[in-house]
Parts: sequence; C-alpha cells; structure tokens
Amino acid sequence: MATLELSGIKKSFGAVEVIHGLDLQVKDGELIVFVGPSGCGKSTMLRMIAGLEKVTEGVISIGGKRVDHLPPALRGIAMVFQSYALYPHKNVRGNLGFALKHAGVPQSEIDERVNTAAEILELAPLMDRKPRELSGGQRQRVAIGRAIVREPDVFLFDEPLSNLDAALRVHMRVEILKLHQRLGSTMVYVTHDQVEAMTLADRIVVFRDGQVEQVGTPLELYRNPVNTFVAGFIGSPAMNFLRADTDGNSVRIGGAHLCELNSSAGELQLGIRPEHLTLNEDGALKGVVSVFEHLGGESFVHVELPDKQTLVAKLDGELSFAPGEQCTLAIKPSQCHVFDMQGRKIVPNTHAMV
Amino acid sequence: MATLELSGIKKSFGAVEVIHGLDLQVKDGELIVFVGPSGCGKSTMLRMIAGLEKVTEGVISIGGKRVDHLPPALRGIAMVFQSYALYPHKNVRGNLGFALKHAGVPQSEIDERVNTAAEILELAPLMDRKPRELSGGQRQRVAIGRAIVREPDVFLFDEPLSNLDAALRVHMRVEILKLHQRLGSTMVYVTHDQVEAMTLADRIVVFRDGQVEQVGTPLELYRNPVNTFVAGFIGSPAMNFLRADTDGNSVRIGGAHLCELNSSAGELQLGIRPEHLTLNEDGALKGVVSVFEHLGGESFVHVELPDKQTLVAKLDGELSFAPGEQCTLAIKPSQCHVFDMQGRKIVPNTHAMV
Amino acid sequence: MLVRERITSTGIHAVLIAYSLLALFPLALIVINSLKSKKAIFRDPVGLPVGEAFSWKGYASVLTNSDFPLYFGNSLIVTCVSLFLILLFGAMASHALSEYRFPGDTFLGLYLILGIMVPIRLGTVALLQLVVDLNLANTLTALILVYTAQGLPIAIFIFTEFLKSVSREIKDSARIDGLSEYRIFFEVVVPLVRPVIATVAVFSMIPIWNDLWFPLILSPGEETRTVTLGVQQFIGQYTVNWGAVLASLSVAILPVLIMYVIFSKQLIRGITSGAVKG
Amino acid sequence: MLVRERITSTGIHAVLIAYSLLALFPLALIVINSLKSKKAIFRDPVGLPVGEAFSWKGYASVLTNSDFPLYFGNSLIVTCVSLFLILLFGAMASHALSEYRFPGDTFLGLYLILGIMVPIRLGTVALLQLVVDLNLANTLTALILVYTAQGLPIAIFIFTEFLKSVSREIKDSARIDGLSEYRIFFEVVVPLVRPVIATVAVFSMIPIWNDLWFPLILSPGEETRTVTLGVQQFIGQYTVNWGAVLASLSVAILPVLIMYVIFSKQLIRGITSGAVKG
Repeated sequence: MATLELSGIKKSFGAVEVIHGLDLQVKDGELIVFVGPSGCGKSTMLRMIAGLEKVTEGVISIGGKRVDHLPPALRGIAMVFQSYALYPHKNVRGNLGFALKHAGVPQSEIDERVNTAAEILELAPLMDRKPRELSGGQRQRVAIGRAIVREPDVFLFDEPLSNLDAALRVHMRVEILKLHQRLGSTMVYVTHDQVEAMTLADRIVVFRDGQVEQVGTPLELYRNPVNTFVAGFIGSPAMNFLRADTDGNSVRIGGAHLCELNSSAGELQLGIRPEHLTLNEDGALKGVVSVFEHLGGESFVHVELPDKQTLVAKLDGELSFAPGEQCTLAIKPSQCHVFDMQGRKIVPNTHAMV
Repeated sequence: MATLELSGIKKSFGAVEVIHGLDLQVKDGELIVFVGPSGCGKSTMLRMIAGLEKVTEGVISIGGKRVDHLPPALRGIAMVFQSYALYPHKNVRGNLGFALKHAGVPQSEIDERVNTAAEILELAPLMDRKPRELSGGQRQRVAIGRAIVREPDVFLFDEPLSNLDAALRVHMRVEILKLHQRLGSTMVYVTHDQVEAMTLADRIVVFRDGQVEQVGTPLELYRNPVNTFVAGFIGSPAMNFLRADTDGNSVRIGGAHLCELNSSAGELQLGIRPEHLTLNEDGALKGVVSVFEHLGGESFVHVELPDKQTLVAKLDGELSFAPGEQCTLAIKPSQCHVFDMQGRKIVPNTHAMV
Repeated sequence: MLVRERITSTGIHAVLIAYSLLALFPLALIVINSLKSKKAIFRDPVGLPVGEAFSWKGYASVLTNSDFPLYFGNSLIVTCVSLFLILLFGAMASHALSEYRFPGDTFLGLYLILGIMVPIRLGTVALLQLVVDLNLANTLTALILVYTAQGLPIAIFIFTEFLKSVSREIKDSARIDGLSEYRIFFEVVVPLVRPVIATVAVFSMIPIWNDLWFPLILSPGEETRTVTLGVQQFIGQYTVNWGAVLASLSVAILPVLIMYVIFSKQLIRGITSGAVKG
Repeated sequence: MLVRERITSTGIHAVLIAYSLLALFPLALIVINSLKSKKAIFRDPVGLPVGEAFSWKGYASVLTNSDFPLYFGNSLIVTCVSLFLILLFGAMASHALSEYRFPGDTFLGLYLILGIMVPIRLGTVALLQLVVDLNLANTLTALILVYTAQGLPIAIFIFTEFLKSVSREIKDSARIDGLSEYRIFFEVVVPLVRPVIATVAVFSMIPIWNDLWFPLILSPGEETRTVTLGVQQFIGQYTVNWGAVLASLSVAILPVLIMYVIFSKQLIRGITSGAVKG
C-alpha cells in the first residue's frame, strides 16, 4: 500500500531510446493499467519499476522513497509474470514460501502468510502439488499467491492472462478485480488487450512508441480520446475514421452535410464509434452493405459509402443484411469525434443535429 | 468448387481414440467452421481431410470422389497454416508459384495464375520480397495466395489468424469473408475463437472431445443450443447457468418464481444470456453487485443472488454500479434456455411471463 | 497417457539392456581375454577363460609389476577435476552469455565457441613451452588445464543452446525474490538443465580419459602417468604383453561404467527430451 | 537496428581477425620452425627462419624422401568421405526421428545417440576382427566406416536438437504441394539448417583428420597411411627429424584452413544464432 511516482523516466538500449521521458503519479490503492500495442515500451516500463531493467534517466519513488538504485528485492514490489514463472521443482507451498524463507522470515510467520494467501485464492487443496500438475489457471493463481505472501507495497502484473484461453481469461480477470477490491493495494497491470484495460483499470495509461498518449479513467478515454490512436485503440469494434471536409461551418462527408462545426475550413477526420450508429432512413450516411457479420446478440454491418470509404456499425442481433443491400445510418453529432489530419482532437464549439 | 463428404470418420493415436465417428456433408461453395476448445479434435479432422494424417476408419470424398487413400497433392485441396509456413529462402513470387512449378504447369500459366492471385490479395508490390521482410498480415496474405493459385476444390484454413494481433485479426477476418464471397469456393476453417466462427461461417460444427456436439448456422447455435456446452461456448460474455428447480409447473430460482414449464418435477439448469437481462425494478432476479466492468459502449454487471449463485448481465454503457449495490434484473421467459442436470436442452411446452 | 508412459519406460529399459549387451560385447571380449594366457588369446580370441586357457597373469603383472593403481588414480584425478571445471565454467559462461547483455557479449560468445574449429593439438609446441615456463611440466595440473581448455568450447556451445530455452521470467522472478546472481544460477538454472549437464559430462569425459597425446607430451614422468599411457609399457617394441594390456584396459573401463550408472537417469531424460517429440 | 547489425558485423570480423592471430600463433610457430634447420629449431624456437637458420631440408625430406602426397591424399579421402556420410546419414536419421512416428521411434532415437557414451575405441579388438573378416584390413574403406560410426552419435544428437525447431507446418505445406519426402528433406529442411550442418561438419572433421589410433590398427600399410601416421616415420626411437615433422604438420594444417574458409560464413551464423539473443 503506497504511492508510486515516476518522473522523467527515459530508457535507451544502446543508441535507441525506447522510453522518451515519462511522468506518472499512481495514488495509494489505485489499479493502473499500461496498455498499448507490442513494442510500445509498456513492459519495459514495468520492468524498470520492478528493477529488472536499469533506468537510463529519471526517478522512481515508491511510498515517497526513491528506489531506482535499489535491487528488486528491496523495492517493496511483487511481480506476476505471463508465463507464471513458478519454480518447477518446488511444490505449491514451496513456491509460495520461497521468497520469505530466503528473506529469513520465521517459519511460523511464513506458514501463516502462506495459509492466508492460499485461503484467499482457494489454493489449499493444491498445496503439495508440483506446478506441472496444475492447470494454467491454477498456476496463475499460485503466481498471484506468491506475490500476495510478500505483502508488497506495489503489485506488478505483466500480461498475466495472455497464456490462458478465452473463457479462463474472463474468469481470472474478474478474480483479479475482486482481489484488488479485497486487498486495496496499489497495482500496475500491463496488457495489450483493451478489454482488460477497460474493465480492470482505475486509470489507464496508453503507450505508443515509448510515449504516453493519454492517461485517464476508462470512460474518459472512451469518451474523450485526445487523438486517433487512443480513439482507435479503445473500444471494440474499433472506431471508424472518415475523411471529411468543412467550410468552417458545415462538416461534409462525400458532399453530404453531417453536422455543424465552428473551425477553420479544410480537411479533417471524423471518428464515429460503431455502437453510436443507428439504422435510420433519414440518416446522413447512405451506402451499400459489403459484409454482414452476425454474432448472435449483436451484428456488425460493413457499409461502403459512395466515395468508397467504409464504416462499421454495431447493430441489433435480430437484423439481417445481404451484401449489396442499401443501408442508411444516422449518428448524433454529439457522438462524433473530430480530429485534424494529424490525428489530434479538435473540440468543436457548437453542435447541431443533421 | 466441390462438395466434401465425411462419413464415419474415426481416428486413433495408438490406443487412444480422438475422433469417435464423424459424419458431415459440406455443400458446394459453403464455408464451414470447425470450432471447439484446444484438444477437441478439430485440427486433427482438418489434417485428415488434407491427407496429413491417416484416417483410422471412414470415408472422405471430395466432389463425389473418394480421396482418403490419396496423397495430399492429389486431393484437390489447398491449406493455409497458422504459422503461414512460407518457404523462407524463396521470395513471394517463388512461394506463390512453387506448387505449380513442381506440378509441371507451363510457365506462362504459372505467371498468369500467380498474377491473378497477387491482384486479388494486393500483393503486387511485394512480389520480390523474402518472407522475413513481410509483416504478419502480409505473410498470411501470401499464404492465402499460395492456396488460391492452386485453384483447389476445397480450401482448408488451420487457425490462420491466431498469430496476428487483435486489430489485424479483425481486418483479415473481413478479408477472408470477402474472398469467400468473391471465389465462392468450398472452405473448411478451423478456429478456437467463437467470434471468428460466428462471423465467418455458413455453418458451424462444434467439437468437444472428438465428438460433434452440434452442427448449424451461427444463429441456430446461438438461439437453439442443444446442450450447455454449445450454449456456453457460443456468445460473449458466456451464457449464465443457474441451478433452478421445478414442481412440474413453475421454475424457481432460490425460491423465487421465474417462469412456467410443463415437465417432470426436479432440478434443472437455466441458461440466460447476459445480453437478454434487463434492469427492471419488478424483475425476478434480485441480488447484490459484486463486480462492475465498464467497456465504454457497454458494461458487465456481476450480480450475486441471495443463494450465492452469480450471474453476469450485459447492460448499457451509460450505467454505473458500485460493488455492494442492490440490483434487480428481469428476463423474458422466451429467452430462457432450460437444460436438465446433464446439460441437455429441455424444450418447454408453455411459457408465461413472470 | 499413464499407460503409454509405462510402456515407454519398459521399452527404454529393454532397449538399454539390449544395447548394453551389444555395446558391452567388445568390452566383455577384453575382460574375457584379460583372464586368459597369451597363447589362449591368439588361439581362440572368443573362447572363455576356462581350463588351461585361464590365467591371472595379466592382472598379476598389472597389479604387482607396475604402478597401475597410481596411474589409475592419476587418470581419475585428471578426468574428474577437468570434468568439474568444464561443467562449472562451461555452464556459468553459457549462463552469462545467454542472460546478461554487456559490451562485446557477441564477440565473447564467438570467441569462446570458435575453439571447436581449431584443435588444441595444433598448439602442442606452444603449450609445451608454456607448461615448461610455468614449471608445470610433469604435473597433473598441466593436463587438467589443457583438458579444461579443450573441453570448454563444445560444452559452451551445447550449454548455450539449452540455456536459451530456460525461461527468462523465472530468473527475473528469483531476482525479485532477492536471490543473488550466483544463487539464481545454482538454485534455479542448474536444476532445470541437469539432463544437459549429464550429457555434456559423459561426452566430455571420454576423450579426456582416453587421451594419449598430452600425457605423453606434457607429463610422461613416472609419477604422473595416466592409465592409457601406463598401458603402453606393456606394448614393447617387439613383444606385447597382451594379457597385461587387456587386464589394464579392463580396469580402465570401470570409471566409464560408473559414470554411466551415475548419469544414466539424467542422460536418458536429456536424450529422450531431445530425440523424441514432446 | 541496421546500425546495430553493421556494428555487430564489423565487430565479428574484428574478433575473428584477433582470434585468428592468437589461434594461428602456434601454427605460425610450426610453419616458421619447419623452415629452419634442426639446430636453429632448438637454439631459438621463436626465431625467424633467416640467414643460416633457414633450411628447406624439412620440406625436402617430406616431399621427396617420403610418400607424403600419398598420405595426404589418403587423409583427404578418408576425412571427406566420412564427413559426407556423417552429415548425410546424421541429418537424415535426425529428420526421420523428429518427423515420423513409427513403432520403436523412441528406442531407435536412444539407440542412435547412446553411442556418445561408449567410446568406439573400446571395441577396437572386435572391430579389428570384423575388418579382417570382411577383408577390409589395410583399406581406406575400413577407416571410413569406423569414422562414420564414431561421428554419427553426436551428429545425430545435435541435428535432432535443431531439427526439432524446424516448423512442422512448413513440411506439411510442402507435402500438400506434392513434394516427395526426400525432396522435402533436401529442398526444405536442409536449407533451413545449413548453419548447423556447417557446425557439425567442422567439429566432426577435426578428430578424424587428427586420429592416430585407427590408422595404426586398421590400415598401417604403406599404401593406406594417413598424414598423422606418416609423420610418425620421422619420429624415430632415438632421433627425431624435427624439420620434417614440422614441415608435414604445416602441410597437414592446410585442409583445416580450407574448411574454415568454406564453412566460416555458415558457421558464424550458426554460432551467433546459438550464442546471442535474437
């Protein structure tokens, strides 16, 4: 239970800088998720917090104490790895107690802490098994238990659910959320999966190419993405981006008036979430269905507009379209996101219905 | 372009039978998806169709001609692999033309067919590159192109999108769907991802432990799953299963009357899809929120009922719940799925609103 | 799967016994002939040492007329110490190469392995000079140093290949648990690659035990002779004491068999995990 | 990353040159001394062959007084043919073991590799008998067969380890393209493991080229002597023609250098991919 502060963190491998100056305050008890595509630096940042990579420049503090010069064991952190990283020749009890035994904690206290963790994670029946006798989900629970017994100030999770299958991933995601509710610890969680980020995070940090693109609560990122990268990364199916132009008043797509906007004239990009599009005969977006995907409870309609741009709409699962059919979609102007051609958000002054 | 018939297929590895007698007719031009958890035998079945595994018992026919004794090259099939399986020391053109060159097709025809495939898949600018110089999506397009040039009767896909990242997976899924619309070929597609299955398939074959659980269109499986396995596998988030009991007339959960059903009295399982639950003060399902997950456009509420059973409801993204809050949910009886304790579907005679 | 495992295990033992019989036939021939008189050896090389053919003379001349126990001890010391050093330095160097990044790691890795290509015997003249300069001529130390240098490149080559497959995360996890780098190596990495260590041990041992060249050149003295060199004394210019040669060969086979027993379990695990699909 | 690659490449060449100088020093010593008179060799072993120290006598005696070219040819034939057979059979056997399932595949894999543990020299007596029975005594064929048998186990061990890493799907893909199993091996698998083949080639070659034991026992005849055996004739019981010994050693180093040039590119690729993190 402690705050975590990163200030001016830079990291280079040889001549290549992979983190370009990162500042972040994590509050006590907060669950922060680092999210981004692979190679964006999120795992490197986590490994620097853990002390597994050296910081090239900048300061890391945990609970107000500077730690970036300390070895991992003295930083008050515990880490859960993607591949579980259990010691294969030790049983579950041995795995759980290993760090404490090594730190010289008395046996009675080790037993107590191990048993508490085992109870929280329902590991009691597995205590004498070796890791190879456990399923993937059980192994990950042991890995989390190993972090819990250390009673760390900060929990670090490095894509802990990536090796699990879809159903188990959903289940363990809820388990981690419950664990956070129960322990109230500060946690940093790295993932490339925006669904995990949205559901787990108190705040999300979106990484791209070693840079932080945006920090905010899941709903802030969903409702007010600062650029097209964040807008496209958060939400599923991904946001549609349409080339549009404006004369300073009216935003037009392929010549059709869509909404009003007070800005300088020119080209811009319009971001529309698939779930905000509705079927409406009077809508401004008329086109031809190119692909229709049915998921049972919902369906995705891919519509090709007259100017060859395509967009995806998320509609009711009861509908059905054949490729080639006509389709007219409407969008509330308040739900349009307007970006300039460099992808930065433009905050429109006024909105008006079509 | 041909039909594919499997009759009485069995497969054993040593003493272990992994496919227990499988019958299936694939119509000309149909896109069939084999879906199931890992180890269910779906990939083994595909490899038997390709001729990469011997059939222990049964008959495989393509276009009315028995092929199970033929080597892979003579079966009129082409296969796209998960790891792309491109020849690393040949460039894209060499990879595309290799099978034809080996089969002794004249060079002019090879060039024509390679160029056609390259045009369909927009590979023309990449023709002189080696596979290691291509991105994952480009490699998979080359792998698909290599299948197209062979002009097979049946296309086989073995989890072709598993190695791609989430965004690219969605994109390539649509590409494959368009390719099927364009070529109209018979295709067999193996995946463990129910979203791919739902969106791509004309018909889905659900495998479990070497047995076919159900065959049908995506909507048939979604609306009328024959057992809890299929019901739980198709749809996301997964269907809720609640223990209930009936006196022959009224179905009750934890004592509360939910709907009416004419059957013998006893215990049963009630399947409720998260997207069919609605917030309703008068609903029959009263409980306490244990976890609330926000995804932006929608949200998942985990509700714990008084008898400790939990269920998940998929609700509007505008809502917000705190853990511990009261929550009352309603369900239309017509959207309840009733299963016996062995997981088999019971078709109720009458329904009545709560 | 349990049934299959039991079948495999039985099968492995069956093949091991069959193989042992086959592989041990020449050894048996040596042992049998070592118990025969010289005449009997040449009259009927595959005959059993019974009746008048039987003779202890070979063993008698080995154990009494010569310093055989001394030679045997020398061989044992040289082989065990060299092997220990090869395994220790080889595994640690490979661990360092696969685990740490430092300036010149690529070059160092290349440098350590390139020795495979250049046989150390080509440097004999320079080595002899060096050994003499260091006052190590006619010592076992000289042999141990040379054999360690000779065995290291291929040991490092094979260790590096396998250590790459040890999960990086498990080492990081140990680091977070507060283990020192040495304890990570000995307590986490070594237990994971034990079969590989056994494999490297066995095939590093044989050339050392059997070598004739370096004992002849670096330590031919009476006190430091190894078994293989010692046996030579029974091979005269014109007459060969075959009984004694075969008797000493019989005794010299012992450590190979002991090593076999010690390492066989690990070795089989290593070989099957290498040769057979998981 | 391109910059890093260039740095690595330059660095590798730098280290190779440095290493070569170091490794070649003893060789250079041999070559230098081979050009000196016997007196000069012992008076000043590291001196250059200038002035009165210079002498062609060693080479003269090697090239004229002896059948050196014959011996050299014999060594070359034995080494090349054995190497070819080891690589061909080793790679094919490993491919079969890693690719096909058949009854007894585990046992066969074990059987083929277990030879690492039992030195073939222990079977010398039985081998000699076999060779005589087959009328192969004093032929190069006997040597080739023995060396092939000696080199196969470790070749198979290493090949199997690497062939496991060849994607199964690429072989299946070739099968669907209609390639025969042999063409799959030669056209798909072999190009993928070329660096491994080079590595195995280099470290299988050295012990064959340098072996003294089997040429002495199986084919000591004048016509079938190898270089290493041939050199022995200059080492008399009481006097050694050092100039000739060193001259023949100099010539004998040649093929090692040639192999080095042929395989170095592949070998370095193999070693770096093994020793250095991707």
